[in-house]
Amino acid sequence: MLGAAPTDFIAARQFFMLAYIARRILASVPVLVVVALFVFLLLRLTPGDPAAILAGDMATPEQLERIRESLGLNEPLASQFLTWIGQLLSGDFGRSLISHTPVLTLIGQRLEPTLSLAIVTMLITLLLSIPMGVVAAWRHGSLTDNAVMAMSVLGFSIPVFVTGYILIQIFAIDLRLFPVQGFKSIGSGVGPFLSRIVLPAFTLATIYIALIARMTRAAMLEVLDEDYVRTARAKGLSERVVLFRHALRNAAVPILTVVGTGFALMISGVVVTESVFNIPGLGRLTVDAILARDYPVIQALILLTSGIYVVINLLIDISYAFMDPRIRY
Amino acid sequence: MSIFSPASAFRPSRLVRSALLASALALGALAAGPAAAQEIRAVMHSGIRVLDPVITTAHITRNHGYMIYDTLLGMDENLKPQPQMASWTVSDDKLTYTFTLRDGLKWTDGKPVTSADCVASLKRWGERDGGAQLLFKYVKGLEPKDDKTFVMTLSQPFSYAIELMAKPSGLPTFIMPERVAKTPSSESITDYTGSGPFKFVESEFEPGVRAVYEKNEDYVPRKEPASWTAGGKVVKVDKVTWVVMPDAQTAVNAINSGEIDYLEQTPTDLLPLLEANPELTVMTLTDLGYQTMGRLNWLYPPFDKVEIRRAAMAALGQEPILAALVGNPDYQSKCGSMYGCNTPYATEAGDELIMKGPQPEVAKKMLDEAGYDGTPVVLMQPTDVGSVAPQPVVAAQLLRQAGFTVDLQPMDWQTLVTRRASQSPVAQGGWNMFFTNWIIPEVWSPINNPMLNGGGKEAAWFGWPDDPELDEMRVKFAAAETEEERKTIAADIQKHAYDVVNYIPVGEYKIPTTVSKKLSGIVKMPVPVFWNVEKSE
Amino acid sequence: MERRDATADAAEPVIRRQFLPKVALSDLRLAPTIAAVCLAVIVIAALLAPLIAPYDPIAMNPMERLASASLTHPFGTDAYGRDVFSRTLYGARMSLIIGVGAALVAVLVGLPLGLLAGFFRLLDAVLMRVMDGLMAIPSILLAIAVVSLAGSSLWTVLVAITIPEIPRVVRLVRSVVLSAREEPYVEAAIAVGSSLPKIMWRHLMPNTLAPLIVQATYVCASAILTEAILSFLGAGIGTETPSWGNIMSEGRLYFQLKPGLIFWPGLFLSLSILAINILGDTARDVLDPRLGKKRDG
Amino acid sequence: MGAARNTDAAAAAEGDVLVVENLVVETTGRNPVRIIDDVSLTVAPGETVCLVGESGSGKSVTSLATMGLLPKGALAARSGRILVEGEDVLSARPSRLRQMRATRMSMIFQEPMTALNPVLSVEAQLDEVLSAHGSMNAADRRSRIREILSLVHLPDVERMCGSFPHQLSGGQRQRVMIAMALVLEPKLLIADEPTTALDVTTQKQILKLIAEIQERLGTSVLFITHDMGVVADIADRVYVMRHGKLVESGRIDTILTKPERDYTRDLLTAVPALSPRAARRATSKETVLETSELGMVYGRASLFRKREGTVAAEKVDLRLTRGRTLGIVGESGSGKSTVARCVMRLIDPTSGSIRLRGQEIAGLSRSALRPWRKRIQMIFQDPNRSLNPRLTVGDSITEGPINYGTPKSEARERARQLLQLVGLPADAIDRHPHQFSGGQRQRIAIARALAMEPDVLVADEAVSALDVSVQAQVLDLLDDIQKRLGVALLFITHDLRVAAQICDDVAVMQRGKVVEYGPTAEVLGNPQQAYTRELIEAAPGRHWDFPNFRPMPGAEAPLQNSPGG
Repeated sequence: MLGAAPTDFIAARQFFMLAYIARRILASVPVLVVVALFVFLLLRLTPGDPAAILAGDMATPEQLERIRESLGLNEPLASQFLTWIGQLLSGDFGRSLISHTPVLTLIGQRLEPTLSLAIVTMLITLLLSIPMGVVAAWRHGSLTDNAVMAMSVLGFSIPVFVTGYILIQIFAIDLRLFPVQGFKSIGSGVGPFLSRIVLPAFTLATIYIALIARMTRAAMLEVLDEDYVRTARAKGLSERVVLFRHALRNAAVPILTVVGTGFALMISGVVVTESVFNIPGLGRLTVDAILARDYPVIQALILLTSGIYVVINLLIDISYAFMDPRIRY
Repeated sequence: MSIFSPASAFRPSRLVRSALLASALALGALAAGPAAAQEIRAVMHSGIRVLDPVITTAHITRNHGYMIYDTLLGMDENLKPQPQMASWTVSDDKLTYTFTLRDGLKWTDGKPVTSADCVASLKRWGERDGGAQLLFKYVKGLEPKDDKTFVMTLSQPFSYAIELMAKPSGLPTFIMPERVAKTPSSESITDYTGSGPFKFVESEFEPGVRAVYEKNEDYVPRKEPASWTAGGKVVKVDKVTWVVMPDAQTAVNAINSGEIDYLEQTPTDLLPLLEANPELTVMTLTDLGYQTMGRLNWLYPPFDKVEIRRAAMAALGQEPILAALVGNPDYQSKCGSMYGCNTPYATEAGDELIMKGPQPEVAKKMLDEAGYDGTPVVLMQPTDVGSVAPQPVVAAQLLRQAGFTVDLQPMDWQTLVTRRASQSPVAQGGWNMFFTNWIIPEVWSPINNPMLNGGGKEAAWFGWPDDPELDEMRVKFAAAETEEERKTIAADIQKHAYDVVNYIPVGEYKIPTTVSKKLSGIVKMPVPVFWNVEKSE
Repeated sequence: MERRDATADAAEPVIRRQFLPKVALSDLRLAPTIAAVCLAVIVIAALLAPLIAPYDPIAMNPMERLASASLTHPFGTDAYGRDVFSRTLYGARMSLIIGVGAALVAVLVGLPLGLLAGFFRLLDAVLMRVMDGLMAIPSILLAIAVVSLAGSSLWTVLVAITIPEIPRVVRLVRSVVLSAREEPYVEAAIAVGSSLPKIMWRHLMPNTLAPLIVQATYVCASAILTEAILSFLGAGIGTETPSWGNIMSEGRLYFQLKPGLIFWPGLFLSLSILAINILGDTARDVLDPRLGKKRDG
Repeated sequence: MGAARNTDAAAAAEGDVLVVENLVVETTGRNPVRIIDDVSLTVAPGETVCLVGESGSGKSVTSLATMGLLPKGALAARSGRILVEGEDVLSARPSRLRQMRATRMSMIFQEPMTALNPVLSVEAQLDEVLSAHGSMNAADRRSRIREILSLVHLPDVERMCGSFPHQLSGGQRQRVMIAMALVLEPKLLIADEPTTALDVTTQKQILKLIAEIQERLGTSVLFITHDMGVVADIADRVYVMRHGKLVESGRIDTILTKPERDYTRDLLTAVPALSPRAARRATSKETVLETSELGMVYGRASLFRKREGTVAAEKVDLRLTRGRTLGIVGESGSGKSTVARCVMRLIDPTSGSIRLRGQEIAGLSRSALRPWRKRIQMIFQDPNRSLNPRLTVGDSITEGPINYGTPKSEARERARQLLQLVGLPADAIDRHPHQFSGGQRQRIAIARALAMEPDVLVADEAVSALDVSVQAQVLDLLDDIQKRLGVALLFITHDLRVAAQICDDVAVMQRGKVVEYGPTAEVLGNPQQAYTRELIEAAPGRHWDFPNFRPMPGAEAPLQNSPGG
């Protein structure tokens, strides 16, 4: 934003912004409580016995009962829930019933791969989808537009694992450009890191690109129809300035919104992509935990992803203010 | 998904974090890299989460046990018990067993291994292992005599005791420090001090993803050559990393491109992708392989009636099930012996019905005679573990052909594991039938074989046959003086088990292991172990 | 408020209609037509599966497993020796049932909730917190949890797929209601003494139909896809009820050796989703309330 | 300027800033529709030319074509030329066209709120014009921006620069637009209804500003409007358009006094006179609607946010008797619509009382209110939105009576009669609103209100959205219905001309308060309050008696667009 905004205006905005953030954080508490309760009940009211899973094939009924007792699964539900919430409030996420590892350690080990995948995916997505959407809207009805739209609808139509297999077959097996699987920490060098993350990130990005390119296009079409775009053209500005300075900034809010809600979509993709490319991330951890009825791990992970979802959407809501000075909180 | 999957998993479904470059150039460069470190990267059938090889019978945890613990006794490739940590003597009255520890045994924390450690470990083992529970009924005393010797006294002869203590699978006699072995057998241990050929690198452990083992420099192997779990466990590499790949396709691609050295379980259907690669050897680690079997629930209709159980056995057949499960004649074989073929007690006693199957017409007639009323058979089908998914699907079709009403219920393996423990009626979360697999050493004698327990609702394995006659025969077997006598009793037991349809073996199969040609000296046995293995560059 | 001439004739609507459509594919009239034909063929094939399919989709023949495509088995056979062509046909039924079912259930549950939330502030506050909570749980994890905990029948899979879609429908309906209730004709209805239920049913609900139809097509498409992903993760419908998802999932081990096992069901799946999406986009263009939008002061 | 005004359209000289020759614009696509058909016009240096027409006449398309801004893929010029300072816009390459914009021709639009980019500061939006078209350095641009902003009389220029459009008032925004259009001093300014969205007082200031700047910079102005009042005030010459064709053109005095074409005459006669209607004799003494101390405060403190509520109406006392029309006039934000909505109980007033035929209804619950609802009915501003597009006309009209227990067949019969009463065929009952024009829809809305047989009709800007000719018909209809049915009318409008024509009494509102209230002839003829006078003076074309093609009796400067003020 050019020009010196009056300081009182800025101060007022900052105050409202802080108040807003505080309000939003408060408002997310009931959301997380709903999630916590929902997940807890879902897990406990349906069949599944971590003790049987833990003990393996040869356990006798009596041995199972003893293991259940030692895992605390025989406590009444309400007291289990309160214990859990109490632990949460003191920052203790508990230990895995199966491996006995602290849940936070488990999550810590798996965080980096997933985070890397998510960030690289997001970068690829934004770099590709926004220009795609802008051009499609600009050349509305043209061959380019149709091509972009066809690609993005296609992106929605192919299951992630199929995309993954196809990319592996072409780029890793036939062309031998990348390893077929695995993950290397960025700490072990940018080259090894990128060579392993590029294919999964592209795989995951296909859906996301489809989503955001579509939204960008729709938002841009809406905005390109606005009077101020006509004004900008009437001022003799170049199309590039018209599109990116005038139109895109105004289209940013719906696009950002989809970036946020699309996060949930990405999580689904992450689970599958991590399996296909053998990335030891949070997605696999969650699926494995669910299948093993590892209650503390499932609860913590779902709460964590929900929390991240809430935070991302909060950040996005806050970022609206930087995109649009009209928005006050 | 199959952390605690049944004996085997066709689709190795665990994660890995190995991975080296794929471009040919980089491959060369990296191939040189690990040379200094001498590391074996192995993709195991499952991710390891539980580090207590006593609380669970999961194979991956047993394999972990062999890495970091030594066993009291070993068993050689001729299936003969051999001294490993200890040698033993038996008194003439067969009631007193004296064990003497060999020299040089040391915990990784530097302390020597004592007889007290062994006694505590054996006691914990006795609480969990099925065969050991039987043995411990007759154990009057188990006490250290001095630092290196301890004595086990029995109330009556149990001649199978040494075989039991030397068995390579199920719960082998892993010896832990006394303080660790004192952990109640219903709780997992948290201290991973061992005295085995490898040391567990706890800091690099990622549950479900990866486990790292370093050579235990202080381990003193026996002098004899390695043979199964007996002989010298000489470690010839610096480091072994176990990883898991959830997707079999990915694992096969990874070993094909040299990103890993060892693929414990290779889906037979994917062998064509590997056999052409000159860098790789496809082998089977043991001739014993796996037994796949179906179990019926004796508590509720329709399988509470022996006639209907027999009809079910007649309806099934080994060939179609093996074809769907394996589909490769090199790796599958029909076998009517409940103890596995190629084992000391292998016998054909009583196996006619299953070996001739499927006989839908015969089964139909038997059903009619038994007065089957159409009660649906709830057959549990795991969807997420390749090695147990196909059997119920084929079985459902065969049973239907014979006139059974079958309700094939798909579920994940862990749900099956939970549900099969339920003794409730079918309508309240119970079941009628399921399938699982065993490695042959787990079933190769009437004592080991978990199914051959007639203890009913309290003591028997899932399905809960109430069969006192069977239990009496097992006691006779354990007490039998000679090998010949045992073989006869074993055959009688099998005949009886087939008569009452204790369970239905539906064939044997082997799972190929794919190994890089850089590895040599792999010990061929039913348990994948990493001593004696060399890695060349 | 005091605004420019709002009576539109001649030029204005012409400009708008040609200038506004949001989706290019529909400009090519061809695309929706092809999509409709494709989908119709798939639906008919699904309905007539028992007549067309040469084999029982669950009849296995282990001796003939993993056969390549041939005259007897146009798409080959799977690892149980079942005919993939027949399975794909029957799979169409299951996948379409899941798609349509999810769309229907999501709309049937979401519509009344959204209407109520849009009209009653107190209820809105509570309901939306619950919906936010549901939205915050990643849908695939929720679905895996539901299926793996409650067993993998068609119904649980359907419920598992639908639950995460409901908040989206509720939000959509609610937002339409919130904006529609400001419309003067709603005020006019209040002024002539219409009761709340009548206003909701007669004046508000019809506004939600167009966006709901569009949303329903997206729910349908995404449900079909989610079923495939659930199958991939081992939490899908059992193998005795073939769906495109579980055929692909069972075939994935043979991706390199017998790509047909994934290719054929995948092709049908992608074609259907593509067609449904294109039809949804077309429906949005045709039904888009913004085509006649007014600007407020 | 005098010289310019003497130029005749026919004698368009070489030096004309804008020459449009035989312009034809059609929609693109397979079946082109002709939007502009053979239009020619000229604008001489320094001249103000008005392009007049009702909606759909093609006047805006003509102006967009001149800027080269026809929506791509929707409209295209098929033939003709548009010469700006002799250079053809239609054949110019896109890059050349971009250069010409803002340097040779500029445009300002109807709605300054949407025409300014909401996310860029005023300075940024001005700056980019300068940087796109010249090589000025940053410091020069800075000073030029401040210079032009003071030229359009914006206060506190420094603060303006850093402001965003939403922080400015409507008038300020339009000033920024003008500054932006003129910062490079183009020869031609195209103003497309630039004051339509503004209040009359603001409109007056903006018109004055345009005239002033025109004088100072010698700019030619092509002014597009539908408002004959504005035309009378500012034009040198006038072009009248209808359905894409030029109907008539000529000097302003000629057009206003001696229009040749019927359409032009109709257009002029439809403009309501500003002189108050002759007082009517009261037919009844019965008070049907009365408010006292009515007040409405919006948005009071909520749980998280404490803030002062906005006072939309305060201590409003009004009284309406049977058969009479009470007008509420005021600018936007004066609270006149709030009063209407309170009276209708569409919103709940925060204080005061509303008595409908003596019954207090301000505090009644939803159900207690029900029997009283039918006594008072409303006609909304925008007939496109006040009729549910999905219901047939019959369903809309009968909804109310059916709510109150009238059998359906009876209600439909009544609806047919009402349709005829409002001048529509009875068979309109089974059609949908979109099959009718705006004026017809407003008639349907009136029929719907009448179906309830109310005592009071509230018309909230009921004719504002209609073209003048249609507006006149609807006003006539309302008058006629009042005579026949004796219904009392509460008429909310911003347009003094309309108020003058239809109201017996008038209340002038400003910032939520009634500032002046009395018989129309007194309030408008002899205003006591400064604000009322200001409003009257701001009414465009108030010196001209359009229906009679002559200056207002007693007006001194008959045709004086007096740019200097």
